[in-house]
Amino acid sequence: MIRDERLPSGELQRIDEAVRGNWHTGDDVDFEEAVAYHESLPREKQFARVLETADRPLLQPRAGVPCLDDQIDLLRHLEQDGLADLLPTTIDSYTRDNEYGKAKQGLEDARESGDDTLNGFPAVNHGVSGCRELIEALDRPIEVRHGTPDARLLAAVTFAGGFQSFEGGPISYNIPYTKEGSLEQTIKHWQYVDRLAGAYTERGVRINREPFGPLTGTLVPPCIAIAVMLVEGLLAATQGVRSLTLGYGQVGNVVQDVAALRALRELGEEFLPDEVTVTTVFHEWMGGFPPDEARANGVIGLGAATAAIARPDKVITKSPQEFQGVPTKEANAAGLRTTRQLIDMLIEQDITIDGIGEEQELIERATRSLMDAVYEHGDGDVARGVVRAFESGALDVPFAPSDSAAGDVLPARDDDGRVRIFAFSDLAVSDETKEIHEARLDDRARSEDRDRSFAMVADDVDAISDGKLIGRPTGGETDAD
Amino acid sequence: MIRDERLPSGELQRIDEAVRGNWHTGDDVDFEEAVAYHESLPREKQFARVLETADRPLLQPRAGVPCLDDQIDLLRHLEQDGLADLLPTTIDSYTRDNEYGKAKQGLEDARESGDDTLNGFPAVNHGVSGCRELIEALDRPIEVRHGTPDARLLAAVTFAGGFQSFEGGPISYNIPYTKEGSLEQTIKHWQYVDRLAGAYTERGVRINREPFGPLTGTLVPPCIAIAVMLVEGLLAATQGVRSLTLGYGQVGNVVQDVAALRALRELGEEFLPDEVTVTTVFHEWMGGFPPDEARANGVIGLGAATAAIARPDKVITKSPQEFQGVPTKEANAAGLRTTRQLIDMLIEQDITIDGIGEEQELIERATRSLMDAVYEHGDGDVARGVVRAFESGALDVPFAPSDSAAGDVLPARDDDGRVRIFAFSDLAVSDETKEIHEARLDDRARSEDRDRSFAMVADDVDAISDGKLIGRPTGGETDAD
Amino acid sequence: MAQTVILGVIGSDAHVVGITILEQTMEAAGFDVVNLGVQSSQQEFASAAAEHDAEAVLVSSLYGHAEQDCQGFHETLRDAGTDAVTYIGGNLAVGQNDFEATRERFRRLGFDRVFDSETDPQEAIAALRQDLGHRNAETKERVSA
Amino acid sequence: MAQTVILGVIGSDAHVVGITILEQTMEAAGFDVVNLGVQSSQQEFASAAAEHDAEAVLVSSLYGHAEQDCQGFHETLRDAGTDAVTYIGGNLAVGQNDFEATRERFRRLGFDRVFDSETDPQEAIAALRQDLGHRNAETKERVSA
Ligand code: B12
Ligand code: B12
Repeated sequence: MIRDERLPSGELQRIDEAVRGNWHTGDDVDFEEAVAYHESLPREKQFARVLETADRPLLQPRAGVPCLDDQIDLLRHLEQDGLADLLPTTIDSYTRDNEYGKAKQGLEDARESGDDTLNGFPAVNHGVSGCRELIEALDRPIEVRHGTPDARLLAAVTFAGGFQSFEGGPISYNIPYTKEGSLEQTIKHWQYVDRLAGAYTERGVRINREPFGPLTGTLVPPCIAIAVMLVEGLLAATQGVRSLTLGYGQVGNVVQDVAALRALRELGEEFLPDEVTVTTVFHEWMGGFPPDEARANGVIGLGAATAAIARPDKVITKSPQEFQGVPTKEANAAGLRTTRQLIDMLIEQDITIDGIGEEQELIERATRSLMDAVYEHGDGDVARGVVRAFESGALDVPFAPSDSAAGDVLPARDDDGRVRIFAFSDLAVSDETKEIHEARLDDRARSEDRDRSFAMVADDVDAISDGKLIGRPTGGETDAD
Repeated sequence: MIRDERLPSGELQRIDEAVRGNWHTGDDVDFEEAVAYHESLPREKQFARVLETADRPLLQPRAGVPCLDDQIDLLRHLEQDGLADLLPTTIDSYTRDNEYGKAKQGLEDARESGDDTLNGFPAVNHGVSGCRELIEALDRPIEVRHGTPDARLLAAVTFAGGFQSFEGGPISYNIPYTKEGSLEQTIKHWQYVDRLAGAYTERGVRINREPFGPLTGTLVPPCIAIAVMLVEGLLAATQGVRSLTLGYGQVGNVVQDVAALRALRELGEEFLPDEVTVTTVFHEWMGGFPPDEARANGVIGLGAATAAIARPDKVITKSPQEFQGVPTKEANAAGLRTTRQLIDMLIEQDITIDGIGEEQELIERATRSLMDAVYEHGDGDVARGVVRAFESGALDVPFAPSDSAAGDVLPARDDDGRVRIFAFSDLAVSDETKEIHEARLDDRARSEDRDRSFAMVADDVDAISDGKLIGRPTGGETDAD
Repeated sequence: MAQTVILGVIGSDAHVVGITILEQTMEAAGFDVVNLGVQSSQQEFASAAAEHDAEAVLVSSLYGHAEQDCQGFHETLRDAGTDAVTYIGGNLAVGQNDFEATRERFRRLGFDRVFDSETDPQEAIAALRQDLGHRNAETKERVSA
Repeated sequence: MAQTVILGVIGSDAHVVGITILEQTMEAAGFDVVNLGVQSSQQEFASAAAEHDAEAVLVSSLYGHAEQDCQGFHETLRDAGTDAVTYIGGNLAVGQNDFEATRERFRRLGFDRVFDSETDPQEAIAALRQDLGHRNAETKERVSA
């Protein structure tokens, strides 16, 4: 069974060759030549350096379109009109499924019709030289953002193509993103990705890796998100990754969000080896958005305000068109500027909110329980432990579409809007933690004069898109007919 | 000289007749008939009742166009698409100058050309029946918002026309709005307006009065704004006003804004007679806006977040087009919805920020000094006192265009972004207060490595429109050439 | 007897929250729901519909590739011998499209009804009641004829 | 000798912050500024320009009535016997207008330059330097001719 051990270099090479054979653009990957290419890049394009030396939260949007020229235009717009500090390249869904043939078809259709027939940039199809053209055309560092369970070829091509940051991880890009992929298998695949990043790192090219913190984006309790971040961070560190950005998706309660980001940073520092530089990224609300740009700006505003108080190293912004579909470049830049204005107006203010310490304490305690369970399930090995913990339900993610997770844990907001756990199922947290969560949810049930039930969960899922934080039953409407 | 005494009823009648003779629509004003008309209005249009019984901050935009039909369409849009709780009718500048002839011309031009040749609704020209048509066409209560130093005819016509709320006051609609009007004269004019409101109130028609808190909208130190609110509140109460909404314009520092709103409410309760119901209104940032709708949404977002924490009774919203000119109705509604989303997401959260008590204490102390000075200057009479305090500079407003104010006080932000007083001139605050302000500004000067100077003031005036709260010197740019 | 409805997310789309809510609401409304989950193929929809003799097939798609994923969908259903009513809903096109055009495209692909992502689950239930009631009535007519 | 500039807000407009900043910046740049303040009439501008033999008259308007307020402005100046360069700036139309059209309108009213509300005071100073330098040169030519 899988172990959290560094891939031996022979093994790396063997996989490397096999993977590169999956699509013809893999042939152009040459590690030595790629290291030299990275060395030729100017300092402003060194992702890890730019991020780790920043003295304020850097802003980064999401963005990807099929054709290279369009992607250059799009990113240039976000750089110039959005003043993005860091740029993204979001990969299309076919590439995420390793369906390079379908992606090729989509790309050809896009080139002919001018329509965006793919929901992202098929980097493998564009190959090493296409990626480099992109890197060279822009002034800021660019990250690969995707959702690919088996991202080996994507990593090989994009690292050789000059990208120095790569989102995802074996859990965070499996559990929320796919139904059938086995967790053990994805960990193996990501050991390769991380080892490859480690190999570059050893040659002085620090590839930044960013586990995807928001998971399903839908009311994920902070302890679960942070535990997954720690596990993925540990797995990556084992493979030689030295620049790690741990992520967290806004839940919308300011105290809980600030507490969670602090817990993430502190536990990250504590759990990860000293030689790893840990940074944090805060994602503006990742759940369902209101179907109205004005209201969406309110959601974005709350995210920005939270970021200004919590001061993560990086913020991933949303656009006011999030609800509708992939945003226009103007809307994407607008989301950046709204966020920028709010952060810049707030960041110099000393805002100390009560109760963050207690909430952080609560989050850390539950996270430690989950981490203990992972280690126990793996007899001290975090790779084996995480697979088994997901199998047993000791670790679980709400709304997980994956067969590898029980998906039995259900979250709901308490009376203050903090995300609590409504159904624990087999989640490995202490009875004390459970009692606290239950007590808070009981408070809410009382103040709404209804029982704790799935209706609360469903109401909370819709709440923000309906204009509120907490899904309270509304006087007039009823769900019954 | 002027005294803070209730106008005798004979005097009220005498002025009333004189005022109504100023423009022919005054002839249609009949107090008894008007009281009956107000009594016929449904409960949802009773402004004071709706505001005073609300259990959450009510939202109100600003809006006024010349023609009646257009004004109805505009307000209906703000009611339906903006979900405004309270509606406004903003009056044009000619009416504010009592130039009803010019307003008539503008209105005729507007009707012919379809262009908005006036910057607001000329309510006097529309007359009692025009106002009533407006009141009847909408579902929410509507307030007259203007900026008229001599608003006697406007009040007579609009009260008879069914409006139950009237913004402004003798100081707040003089000092920021006009150059030559004498303060004594405006107080006399507003004694009439307030007495008329009082006369309706005695007949069971509670007219809500709202002194204009933001004054010049530009870095007004809270103690000054609050002192003016208390003075205007006292003057109105003397004339029989029983529903008073005291205002305050956001300065952008969350702690200071929350502290100021609390100080406003508490001092309001303390200074005003028990029979007056005091409510508060928070104005989203009233100074220069960024020339970019996305950034403007950030400014609006910060205002909304502050409102959710401070919980005033009412919030006056801005639109993302504030910089450019009078907003389209869509942009106006968008500002409402962005604000609504943010407030509704935050309002149920328990957010207690450190240091609000101390800041409130500081504001209250300075406000009390100013009020003491007013009473002293008037030998116990607030009307006389305020005129003389402005004459001597004991009371002053920064950037006041009026000859009645010294306009020598200059504000600047401290290192945390709170508005402090940079030049006190003759402002009647204690040495202790001065030392605190100076010390805070010295901290900022030190951290910017420059002297306290007018450059700081100028930089702060532009800061928010340039994307920051504090006007720090920027490395690259210099003001010298 | 409760009416059986097949529900799933087509293609390689993994957005599961919408169908989770739909499943719960439809079950509460008395339907038998067979939830195929995310990333379901055309064949899986067709087999399930045939196997359960389903009266409706509800396809969800959020990620923007619905049109490609649904090419030939109704043939696949027909080949499996099912003539269930078909609905599709979610975020059906990449980008900021005009929904009416999108609706038209999916109608032409053979879907009986097309829903946008603002759809309340209750609307889908109301539509099902109408469409399935109608089919039952038709069946009865045919029987009595 | 420092060049004299008349500055003020026209009509019944009371927006004072812009001219306060303009005044300070122009004085720092070495101009003699006569600030008429807000709510200044055409006649006040004209008299001040004549009295101070001003080389430029800078009109500010924020509140949206500039066009009405400036009808006949240049005649009033001429009648007072001044041929100063005239600038106008601020928020020159009610509502969300296209600035190019607005600029054209005020050019036609006779203003030498028209500035929008995004104008940095330094731009106005640069323009003054150019225009007044030029006029001085012209004057010299006329004298030497
Ligand atoms: C949460 C979320 C995610 C989560 C999903 C977690 C999970 N496994 O479920 C994560 C972060 C993993 C994710 C990933 C991706 N996402 Co996503 N995601 C969202 C988001 C924010 C909310 C979706 C949601 O859960 N809504 C709440 C539920 C209750 O509503 P719903 O899904 O709309 O369903 C309701 C209705 O639509 C309707 N309905 C739905 N289906 C059907 C079917 C029928 C028959 C009927 C009658 C009704 C109906 O009823 C449902 C219940 O009320 C949306 C944007 C938004 N809407 O705000 C983007 C969005 C759907 N995602 C998008 C994209 C592109 C992706 C990615 C491809 C790439 C990316 N940007 O990361 C990947 C795809 C991965 C994959 N293989 O599928 C795009 C789709 C673009 C488009 N169509 O043009 C969106 C619109 C975001 C955007 N603006 O770019 N996403
Ligand atoms: C603060 C403010 C107020 C304060 C003014 C206090 C005072 N006495 O100064 C108060 C609250 C009292 C007020 C009142 C009104 N206001 Co006002 N106000 C503003 C606001 C928010 C900022 C203006 C400001 O001070 N900016 C900061 C300074 C530094 O910039 P500036 O004034 O633009 O000046 C710079 C440039 O424009 C340029 N410039 C200006 N003039 C000139 C001239 C020349 C020759 C040159 C070269 C350059 C130049 O250089 C300046 C320095 O950098 C603006 C909207 C905005 N811009 O964000 C609205 C705005 C100007 N106001 C507006 C209106 C309508 C009014 C009112 C009529 C009604 C109302 N809505 O309340 C009244 C008018 C009262 C009156 N009689 O004048 C509208 C004008 C609409 C239009 N033109 O289409 C605006 C645009 C708001 C809006 N979107 O509706 N206002």
